[in-house]
Amino acid sequence: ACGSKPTESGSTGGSDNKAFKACMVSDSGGFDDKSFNQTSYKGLQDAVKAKGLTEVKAESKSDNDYPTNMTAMVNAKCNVIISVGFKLEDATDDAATKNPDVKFAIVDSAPAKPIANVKPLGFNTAQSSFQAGYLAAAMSKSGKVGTFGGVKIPPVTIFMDGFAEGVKYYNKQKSKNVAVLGWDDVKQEGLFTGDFEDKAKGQNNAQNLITQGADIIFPVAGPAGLGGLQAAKASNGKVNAIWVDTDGCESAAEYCSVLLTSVKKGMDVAVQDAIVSVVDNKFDNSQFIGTLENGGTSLAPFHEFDSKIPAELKTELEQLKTDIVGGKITIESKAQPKAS
Amino acid sequence: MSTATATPPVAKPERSGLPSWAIQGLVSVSAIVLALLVGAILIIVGDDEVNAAVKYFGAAPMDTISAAFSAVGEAYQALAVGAIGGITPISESLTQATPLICGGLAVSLAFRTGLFNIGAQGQLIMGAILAGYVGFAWHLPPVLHLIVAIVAGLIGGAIWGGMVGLLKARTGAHEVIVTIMLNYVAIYLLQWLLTTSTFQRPGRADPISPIVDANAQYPQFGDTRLHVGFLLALVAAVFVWWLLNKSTIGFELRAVGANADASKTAGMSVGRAYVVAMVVAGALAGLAGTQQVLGTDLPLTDGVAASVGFDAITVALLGRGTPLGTVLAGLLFGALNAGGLQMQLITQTPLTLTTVLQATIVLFVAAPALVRSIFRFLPKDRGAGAILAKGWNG
Amino acid sequence: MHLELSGLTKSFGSLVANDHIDLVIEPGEIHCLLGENGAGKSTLMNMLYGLLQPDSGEIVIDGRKVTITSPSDAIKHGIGMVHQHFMLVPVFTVAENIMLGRENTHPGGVLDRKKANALVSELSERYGFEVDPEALVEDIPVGVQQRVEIIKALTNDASVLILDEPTAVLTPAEIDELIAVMRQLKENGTSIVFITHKLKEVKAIADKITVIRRGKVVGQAEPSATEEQLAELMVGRAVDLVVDKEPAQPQDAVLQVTGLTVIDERGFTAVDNVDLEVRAGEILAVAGVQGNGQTELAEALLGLTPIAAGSIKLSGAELTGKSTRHRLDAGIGYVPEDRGHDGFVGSFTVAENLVLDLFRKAPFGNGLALNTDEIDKNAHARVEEFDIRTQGIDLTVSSLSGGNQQKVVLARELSRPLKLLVASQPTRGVDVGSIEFLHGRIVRERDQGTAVLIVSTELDEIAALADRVAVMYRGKVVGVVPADTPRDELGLMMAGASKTEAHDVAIENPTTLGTI
Amino acid sequence: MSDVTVQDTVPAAAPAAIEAPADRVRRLRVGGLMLVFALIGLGLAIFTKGGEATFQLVSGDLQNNLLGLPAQPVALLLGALGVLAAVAYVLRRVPQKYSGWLAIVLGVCFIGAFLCWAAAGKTFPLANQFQGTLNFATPLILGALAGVLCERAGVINIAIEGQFLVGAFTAAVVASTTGSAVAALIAAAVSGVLMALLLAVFSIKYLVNQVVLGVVLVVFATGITGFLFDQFLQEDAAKLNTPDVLSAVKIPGLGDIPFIGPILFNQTALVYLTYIAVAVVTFVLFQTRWGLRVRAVGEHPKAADTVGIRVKRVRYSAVLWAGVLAGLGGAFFTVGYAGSFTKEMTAGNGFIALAALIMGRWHPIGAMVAALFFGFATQLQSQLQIIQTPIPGELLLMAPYLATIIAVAGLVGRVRAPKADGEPYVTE
Ligand SMILES: Nc1ncnc2c1ncn2[C@@H]1O[C@H](COP(=O)(O)OP(=O)(O)OP(=O)(O)O)[C@@H](O)[C@H]1O
Ligand SMILES: Nc1ncnc2c1ncn2[C@@H]1O[C@H](COP(=O)(O)OP(=O)(O)OP(=O)(O)O)[C@@H](O)[C@H]1O
Ligand SMILES: [Mg+2]
Ligand SMILES: [Mg+2]
Repeated sequence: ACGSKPTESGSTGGSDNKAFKACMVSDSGGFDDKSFNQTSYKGLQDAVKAKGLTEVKAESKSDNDYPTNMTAMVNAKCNVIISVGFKLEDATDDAATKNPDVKFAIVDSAPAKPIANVKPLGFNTAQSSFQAGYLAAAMSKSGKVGTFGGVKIPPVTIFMDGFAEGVKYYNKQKSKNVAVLGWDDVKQEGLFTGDFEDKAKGQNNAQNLITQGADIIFPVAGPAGLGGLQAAKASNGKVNAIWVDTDGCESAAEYCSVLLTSVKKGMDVAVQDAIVSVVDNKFDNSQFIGTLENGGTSLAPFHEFDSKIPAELKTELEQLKTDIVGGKITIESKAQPKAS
Repeated sequence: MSTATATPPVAKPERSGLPSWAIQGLVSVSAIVLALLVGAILIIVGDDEVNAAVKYFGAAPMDTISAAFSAVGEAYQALAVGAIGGITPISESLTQATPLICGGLAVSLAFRTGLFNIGAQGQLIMGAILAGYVGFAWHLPPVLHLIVAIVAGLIGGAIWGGMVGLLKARTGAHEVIVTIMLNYVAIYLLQWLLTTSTFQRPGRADPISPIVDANAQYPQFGDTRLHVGFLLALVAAVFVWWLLNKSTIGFELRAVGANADASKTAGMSVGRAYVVAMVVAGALAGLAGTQQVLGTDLPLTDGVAASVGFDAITVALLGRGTPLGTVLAGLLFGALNAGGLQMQLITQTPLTLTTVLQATIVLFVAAPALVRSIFRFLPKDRGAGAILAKGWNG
Repeated sequence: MHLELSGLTKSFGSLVANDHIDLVIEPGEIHCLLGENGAGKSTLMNMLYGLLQPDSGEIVIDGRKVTITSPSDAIKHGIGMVHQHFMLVPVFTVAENIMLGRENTHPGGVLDRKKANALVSELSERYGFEVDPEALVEDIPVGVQQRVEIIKALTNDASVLILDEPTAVLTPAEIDELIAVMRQLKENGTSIVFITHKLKEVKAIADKITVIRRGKVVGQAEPSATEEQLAELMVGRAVDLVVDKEPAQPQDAVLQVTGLTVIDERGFTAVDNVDLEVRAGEILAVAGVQGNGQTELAEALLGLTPIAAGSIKLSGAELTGKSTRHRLDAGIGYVPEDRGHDGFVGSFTVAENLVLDLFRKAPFGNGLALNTDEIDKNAHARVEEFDIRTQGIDLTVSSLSGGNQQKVVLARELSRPLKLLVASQPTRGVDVGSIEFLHGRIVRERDQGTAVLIVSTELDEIAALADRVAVMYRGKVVGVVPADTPRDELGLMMAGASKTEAHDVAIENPTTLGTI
Repeated sequence: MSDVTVQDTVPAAAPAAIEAPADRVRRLRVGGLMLVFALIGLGLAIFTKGGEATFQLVSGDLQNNLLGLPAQPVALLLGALGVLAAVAYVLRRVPQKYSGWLAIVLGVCFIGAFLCWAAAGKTFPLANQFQGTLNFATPLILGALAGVLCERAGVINIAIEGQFLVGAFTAAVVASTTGSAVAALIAAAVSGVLMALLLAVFSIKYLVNQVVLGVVLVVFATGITGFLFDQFLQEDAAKLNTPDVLSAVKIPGLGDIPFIGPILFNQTALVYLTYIAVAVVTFVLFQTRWGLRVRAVGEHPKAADTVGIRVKRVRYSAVLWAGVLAGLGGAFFTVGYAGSFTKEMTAGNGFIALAALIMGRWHPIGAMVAALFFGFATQLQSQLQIIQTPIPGELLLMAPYLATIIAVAGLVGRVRAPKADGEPYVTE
């Protein structure tokens, strides 16, 4: 089983900017969290490929590591540093203030006061979750849909809020009475696993929602949420699910058959754009908020459900998008990123 | 009837050679070498270039071998540089070691009293909660603020640890169960607090607290991240040494740890010893919590404890339950953590490798007989061996 | 079976516990091993049984050299052993303990409990032992546990049976039974190695006596030798077997116990409405078969076991509800029955153990810090005074021999001013030389005006020390009698007979040891 | 010898009429706790809303198999019964032998009253409550049984979490590559045994402190599965990490028993294995030669040695068999239930299993009950989060852990490990 030695081949694709270092620091979830670290990292990789850059990444094991990793990145002469998650806010602001020449971007957070070389990347996923809620309500046969979260924090509850509001909107439009189990957006109370790791617990939570009648599950719990997809898969077609952050048919392909769609949080695109803007000398520190309008958040394709979703519903979803973008529909969720 | 003269017991000549501490040192170094070898295998297995070269191993075997060597060499060089290659790396190592030392002392002290403190994690979290709260919510003059915040942290940890001791003393509830459960309770409590406006940063809905006041932060050395908390950790180690070996309370704790029945017969209160030990252990873990929140993290988040409370168990055991050993083990782990970050940065070696390295080191250090059977030149040490070798029954 | 040990040597660290020991056991003989505590008797036997490996020397059975590396080898060679420390699993039943290692099973390894029970019943019948096969070992008195040990050894049909101090916990009547069993075995050709510190027993049963001192065989003796001669050979100097003791001069009552009742963990009444009084300057001995409430009585006096009813007064002050520490501070000295368990901390040094209940107060501590210099000074003084054989005060107590461990405990308790000394089995397992010394110290304590309460199952000890004897049976004091009551009479009272009943029966049925 | 001397041993004395002080303390402590719970139950009953509390008796369609109860009257009845039980316990109104039942009666009444309160005007899926309990408990039971086997033989096993992780990982990879569930389960068992071998060799041969060892093996397992996941599974998930999950098999007959049938007997092979494991471990441990020897080396290894038992060999065999169970327990997390492997997916369940084994007093049945208790509490909090009660969600998340502490401190009390647990056996 010994082949011959491959010959050196030149780098492929894109222009060559090897000297340009694009860097990223994860939060303590790590780059394999099937969630925002992973998606953001994909953005870094995309940018590196597109522009022929050099990639440097540092995973953080604990909150303790953020300043260290940020400093290491600065020392590594990074041209742009992306930090992922609100927990890196302080370390990012600090490093940015000390190194005005380096450009920074931070995912899911924003400095209290704008800093010239820090670009905040926010995502109003409530908007696409709203669509997802509407879709779920329309597709539910039992009249009940369910959601659960990992830990009750805004990056999680924003999805649940949008979802619940979408269902309510559907009820109002269609005079239906589809119920949301697992999240009360008014009381801000609902179902959580308590962590992002315990997949079996996520699955049990989903199963409990299913027992209560839910036939569409919307898990917002990272790897633990995969348990929700497993529960749907185990129902043999009775229950379907909607994934979050990424297109589940790509990131968790084994569950594609039960996924109506996914609520995409376009961190990859936003990160890539932020990096490219630095490469192209077009960086600015204005806050980016991913919306339906700019494609920073969206519903993923329906994949296997494409044929099962009525054309009429698809049109309604498009209309929803137009209405949200146009301001005809306002979303209440307090977890939405505020423009700074 | 015959008689014979009584002879005193014959003393066998002592095995000549190195003193016990030198032998232990040698064994520990050998153990680290072995662990690095294991790590090297993992690095090779996981290295892309090596894997690419293996595919044509028959055609150019040297490629595989040189790729393997360079992969391992680069990784370990990065590890060493990140751990001890200059002032900044050393300060980083010491910073990482700081909470590990205090957490390790918390575990050691309980061990010596016959208690398995698996709850340093929860105690640390409670310490961090109180210290953090005092740090960002109160506004006191310099020095005083720091002291008050530290004391709050000590109290937080002491309460959480003391509860374990009290339950054990009053009801006999097994500390292993109670500490495991209290760890969960502490983290959920912290998660919940961070959703309340009292703890959240104004204007933010994220579960992150304001940064603690500058007055309440541990002063740093120069522009490194190393802070005064490290000195406190050393002071704590000296204190624990004094407490265990030179104080009447420590005498009682050790006695209860070694033989609870005899201690009771000698008039000591087993229950009180458990409570005292767990209060002090909790306070030590709480001190680690203050070091996290007032020294390195500054805002309080749900990740404040990281895995320090669990690593502390390994540190304590590697240090054989003695304060000096715990300090040394804490420094080693701190260096590995700091070096590990550097290693992933430069050679993209996953942090999980550091975890494997740490586990393997402890495994080998804890089994001197195994190390000796591999490195046959190592002399035997009579004193070494089953320290802390005790069961659940204390 | 002809057994020959030659040149057996075993060291622990720098201590040579057995130094070129030669020993020959002829078939069908009862061979007694005598020696001080720590002389190396158990070590020798443990090598023979495969529990310890000799450093050098050999074991020859019927002319063939054998190596015994584990007890299963020993069992294969027909060697059985009753160990000095019980080798019983406390949470197992008697039958389970007896079948362990040679289980009868149904197919599939399922235990045949019926067979095991039958075997136990059969053996207990054959040797006249009474044991319930279904009883948990931890629930039965030590005397019965000892029988279980003996039955265990007998089931193997051993041709050499080693008995390492089996009589330490037996009553005179039980010892009689054991002696009968030994004779029966001997007649069937079994050789027996018998270790004991009780010279009366040696004289009653031995065919041959070998004496070991400090790891070496120092001589042989004939059973006809006097106790004094045996003692001298063992210890290497003349031993006074009778304690010199002036008649007691009792003064005011120091300890007053009224209506004391203790319920044990299993809900049984261990001490049943007991009244006792001990005066300053007298020794009251509590006699009784182990397990009749003496342990609980002593523990109740020290506050180690809560009491259900009654009152305990020390010099008129009520102790009920007070902590153990308070009682120790009030002037009670305590030597617990099970020293390894309650008497010392094995992993602590000799010096530390000598201040185990004194370390808080001056000169050893100032409430906060320990004064290690004083602790060491104290240790040197006590080691000297009590002739504690140790290689240093920094050695752990667990490395001392049993007798020396006992001396550590007594040295500690006698090293402070006492009002009342409570000593349980103060010389259990201790050699005659040490007994002489320890008894002398206890009497001296009495003469200084301390009230002394001795709990002992040893009639010799009671005879040597007591000014008055209280006999306990099933938690009750069945009578308080003068010290010169004949031992057979005491033995009967220990079995529950009243004073008068015992007197009559004892005259008709003398026991072997009672008449020596 | 005369008839007087024959009876020179002490027959067990009669049980005392007076209560032992220790018993009294315990009675007051447990009784006090029971009273508190009884009063809480009664209080909840008083505040129960009118209307019906509906309980669903068979999982499936929420419209069917419903049992509607008038919430407040039933709650009041149960609450009152609970108070009665607690009072009877405190006042010693039933013989000591049966007093344990009072605690059980109270427990059932309390939970009943609580559920009436929580479910008033809503539907509580009762069958699903037990179904979920079993789901949560299955790996815990297997892990705790593994612990029982090890610790009965005198080897402390803190490494259950690590064995779980490795078992879960291996099962996922093997199931994905071979497509065979049987192969996956066998592989999980084998990987559990390999972890157990590390535990055995280092503790029995190299005399490493067993608590250290357990903790280290957990770290090791976390590191190695994490590393392999990072390096391989992550990159080739489709091939290496898409295991099929075992499907439920209904046992004919048993599966048709009303209520419990579908819960207990329509399960995956792994769950049936768990039932079998509980029975087998209990039987083997207490009725066979091997079990007797295992317990002997865990209680008093020297005694076992003196009757010719090879202590170390017995310990090795117990620890390795335990590895089989722990590995299977790990398999539950992937092929047994949740499918693909994710990093650290066992999320501390191994430590809960450890707690269950201690809480169950090192007895297979006790460990199972403790695991079920924990599973019940976890499932209950999840269901309550869904049906929405006035109890804050954060408190519910803590509830299973708090409940365990209360149970351990209040009811279980002091437990006694096998005497030689954790002590290496050394001969000279
Ligand atoms: N011999 C022992 N071995 C292990 N643990 C013990 C031992 N003795 C006591 N304990 C533990 O210590 C606890 C308290 O023991 P202690 O006897 O001091 O209780 P107490 O007298 O009620 O307490 P206090 O003296 O503080 O009032 C017991 O519940 C038990 O868990
Ligand atoms: N395992 C051991 N490690 C170290 N020293 C030991 C060990 N076993 C015995 N010794 C020492 O060896 C010597 C002989 O002990 P051994 O138990 O054989 O005495 P013995 O004659 O049986 O005494 P006793 O009459 O008190 O039972 C003692 O000094 C004892 O302290
Ligand atoms: Mg007490
Ligand atoms: Mg002996």
